[in-house]
Amino acid sequence: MPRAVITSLKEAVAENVRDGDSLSLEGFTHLIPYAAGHEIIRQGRRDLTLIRMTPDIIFDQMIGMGCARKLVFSWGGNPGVGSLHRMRDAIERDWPQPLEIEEHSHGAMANAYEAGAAGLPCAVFRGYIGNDLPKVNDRIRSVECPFTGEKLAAIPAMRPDVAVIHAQKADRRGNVLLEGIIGVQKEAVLAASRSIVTVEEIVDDLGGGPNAVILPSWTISAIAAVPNGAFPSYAHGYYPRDNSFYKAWDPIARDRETFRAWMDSHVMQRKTGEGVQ
Amino acid sequence: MPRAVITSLKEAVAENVRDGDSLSLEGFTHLIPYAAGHEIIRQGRRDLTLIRMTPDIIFDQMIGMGCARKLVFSWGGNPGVGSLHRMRDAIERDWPQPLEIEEHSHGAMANAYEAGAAGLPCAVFRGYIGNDLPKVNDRIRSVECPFTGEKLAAIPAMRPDVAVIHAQKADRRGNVLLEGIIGVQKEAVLAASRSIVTVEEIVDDLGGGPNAVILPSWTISAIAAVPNGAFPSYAHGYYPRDNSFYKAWDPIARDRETFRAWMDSHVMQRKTGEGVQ
Amino acid sequence: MSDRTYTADEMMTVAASRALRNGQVCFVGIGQPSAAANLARQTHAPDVVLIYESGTLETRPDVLPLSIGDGELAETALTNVSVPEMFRYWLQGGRIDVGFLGAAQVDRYGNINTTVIGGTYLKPKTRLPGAGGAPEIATSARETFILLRQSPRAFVEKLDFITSLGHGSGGNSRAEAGAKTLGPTRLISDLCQMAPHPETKELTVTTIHPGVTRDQIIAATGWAIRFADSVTETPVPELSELAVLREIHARTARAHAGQA
Amino acid sequence: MSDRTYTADEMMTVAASRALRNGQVCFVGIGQPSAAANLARQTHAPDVVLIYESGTLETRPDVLPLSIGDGELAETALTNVSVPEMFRYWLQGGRIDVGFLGAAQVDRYGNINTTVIGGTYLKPKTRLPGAGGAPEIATSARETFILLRQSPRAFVEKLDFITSLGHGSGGNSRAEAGAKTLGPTRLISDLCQMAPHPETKELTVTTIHPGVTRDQIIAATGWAIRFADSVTETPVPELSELAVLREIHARTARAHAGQA
Repeated sequence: MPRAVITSLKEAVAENVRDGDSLSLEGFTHLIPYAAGHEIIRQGRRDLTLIRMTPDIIFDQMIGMGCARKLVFSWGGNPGVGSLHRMRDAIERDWPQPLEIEEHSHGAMANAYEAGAAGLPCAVFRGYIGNDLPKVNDRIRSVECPFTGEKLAAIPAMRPDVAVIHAQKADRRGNVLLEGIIGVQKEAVLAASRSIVTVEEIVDDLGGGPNAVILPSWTISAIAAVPNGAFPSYAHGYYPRDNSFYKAWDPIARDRETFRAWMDSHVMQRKTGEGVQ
Repeated sequence: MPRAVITSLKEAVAENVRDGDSLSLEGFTHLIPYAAGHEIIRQGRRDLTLIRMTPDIIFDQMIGMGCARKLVFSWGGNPGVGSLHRMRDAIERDWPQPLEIEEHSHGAMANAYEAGAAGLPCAVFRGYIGNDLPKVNDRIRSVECPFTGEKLAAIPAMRPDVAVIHAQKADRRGNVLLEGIIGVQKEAVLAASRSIVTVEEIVDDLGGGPNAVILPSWTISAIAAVPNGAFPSYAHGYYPRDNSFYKAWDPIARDRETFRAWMDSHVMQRKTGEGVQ
Repeated sequence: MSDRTYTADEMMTVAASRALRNGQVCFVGIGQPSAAANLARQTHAPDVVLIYESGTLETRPDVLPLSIGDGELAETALTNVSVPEMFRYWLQGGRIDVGFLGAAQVDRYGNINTTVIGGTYLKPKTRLPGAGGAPEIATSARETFILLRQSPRAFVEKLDFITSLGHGSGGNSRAEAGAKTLGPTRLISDLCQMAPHPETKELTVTTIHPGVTRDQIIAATGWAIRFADSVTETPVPELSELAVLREIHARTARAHAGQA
Repeated sequence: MSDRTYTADEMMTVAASRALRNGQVCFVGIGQPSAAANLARQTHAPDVVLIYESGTLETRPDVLPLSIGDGELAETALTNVSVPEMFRYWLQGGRIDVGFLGAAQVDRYGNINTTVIGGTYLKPKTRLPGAGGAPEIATSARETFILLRQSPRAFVEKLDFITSLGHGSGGNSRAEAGAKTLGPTRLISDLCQMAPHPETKELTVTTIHPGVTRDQIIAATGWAIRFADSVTETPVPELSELAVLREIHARTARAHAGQA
């Protein structure tokens, strides 16, 4: 299997993300790939199916900038603050374009990524009992346990075209270390056809101990060093979450014009890898 | 959920292992719970269903000493050396008593433990394709993926009455750290109704980093400090595998009398927790 | 022994905190559940085990998390596992005693809506954040506690969408749907506490917070709320509880004000 | 360039080693597969990735393991994962290019028996160790190489038990059984190398080790063995390969002699 190419974020996105792709950007509060998301916006990708358990500001920005045709998710909000106004505007009022949604629970999406990483066609789990989600999502079905007869939920394995994640470190051979809250990032990369990993730094030795969470180089397409690449989320061991930015986002995103102006000056006019603040 | 009791190995076995139990002793070459197995032999437990992916010397000893009614396994041998003579004598010649077998592949047992830990009734995976194992094991069945129609293997989740493992360290609250080759031990404990963990030492602070493999105290029934409790297998960070013992076992186990004499002097006459050599 | 100058939210948090028993394993959400669980841990239940769906196992934050995956949670955790492992081994595996659930809407059987309000599913009047971990917390945790401020908009006759199963349509309907766990055993609002009726499973007022009247509760409930045969007054917050809770909130406010 | 004083086992190991290409991800077993894979890594394929079913990911042992989970494997690995993860994400997940398989018996289609010989399944004449990882390696690795010393007892007309699928009953039968991978693309013995015929999938001799005759191969095979249209001589081991292989074995013997 080929090893990861260590390159620039610009190149990594240009090489691996295409219009119409299904694209998973993961990071469970921690290690959210903001810089990579901004580069995708700058490169003007369109008609993407955006996949993320917890769409937050980065997806609000991508949706508001017109990158997305469809959203696959299980909880969409600005954590601890409120709604995602750009996401709601797209769903409720088709701005800047209609947004199709495929909605799951966290348990379902976590299992679907696990099944994708495990090479299975579907995930089987105990879920979706007695609620309305199966009525609005025809990808929620069931199988029967051949021993007990119990009806278990089944959903298709998650298999994005591209997974994009941020991690703490890569070594010079392209192996990647994740530490702290690791979310579903390892599964997302293993489930995807291609993958981009941005890292805080590239080091000689990953450290991490005998059971560290490591993605071997030959599971990754491209790696780019992007210090602060998860800002305003955080990187365990590097910098804290900028909670004040999450709060500040709410008024910015409420209004279409304010949003576009902010994106223009903070994302579109910036160079790849430059932070938002 | 109640926390683990920190006690002696003798008490831990007396409290948690009963005649007729299904009993999983796991450890994939590394951290094999020899001392606990010996204590179960000394306490004369009978009619056990012994479960282990890789039955090796410890199961040869338990089977030869008449503890077992049934064996669930996926690879039975003395790794790198040859056959398990006591296991073969029981299967081929009913000595010291008949031994029922339930035979799987490693992939199947690993998935069955995973499903047990995950609270599912069965494991679903891509396995047992085109071989004879389903013909001799009626617990191997199938389900159909409701999206692709692919036929996937299904076996019942592993749910032993008791899981017995050895680990490097426990802290004084009863949390347990495993490092190095971790096998299916975490899954075995989580899948079992009761569990015994022997450890090299009890410490103030487990260390291990933010993503260490830890079993919280409230997932374990009893913990006993048994230094060298995995000998002649090994404990990463403590002592190496005694390969010479594995080789020496072959002639000891070939003959029923030699075996019984060895067990008498090296196990039955020893006190709990004393090493075999 | 008590201080009358507490808020309705403080009463609600203290009541929720007291509902946790020492040693229980608790699946916690952001906001009031976090405040209640950490108050319990810092008062009567030092060995309560807090688990957040981000994968933080047995965490002991000094500061309440703003998000479900704050660094504070990871740093003070016994260990951090992947989100698939969290949902498979720890929640679905039956390791959780109590799951806290919030809601936008709840009905008389403790079913919950956090998905859409008004309009249709595809074109809702209000798009809510969605399910998150709730549907599987609702059916895999041994029991759940619902925390929700009481109003006719939140306590409704009929949900616009069932995101998470409570007691279904009452009676045995929850078990018949396939749920093997107890479901909502308690609802704690800013006015009162409710518990499901043993047979009908309808949420029924069991304790009323000090100073609150039955009429207030009736006016704040969108269905014809019933009161248990024997309704007691919720014990008022102790000064010591309020002191700990306020210190938690003060530490949290300081920490979240800036970068940290 | 070559040294005639090599053993048949050395020839076999060297041939297997050469079959691995640099950068391939290889699922390795104990014994000759370990020797071959580590010889490859220390000669022409420095970036070959070795994975053992014990969970050691990308390991670089100096000493051959006696067991599948030796400490040496864990200490030199990129990381160590659980056995369920190994079988789910790494093998079933399609991350393995080449799986090595040994056997007690093989048939003309590369199906393998490591379960029982003679008698019945329940009362066999000889109870073998069983399946281990082989059934799923055989169907999940992109392709497999079978390593087995040739004798009529091992290369049989009919297996006593099919533990791991090769090419089934030939032709398309492997794919029809549900396997999505190539199966055995190569068998390496101490006498020769075989490959499946493109259509019938019957194992057919493609190269003969130096000094071995066709009659020897025929005598050592329990079925009517066929030879490819163009059979070549297996290139002899290079002195440099033999030196590295012998040094590996010498280090291993020293390490395994005592406690270490």
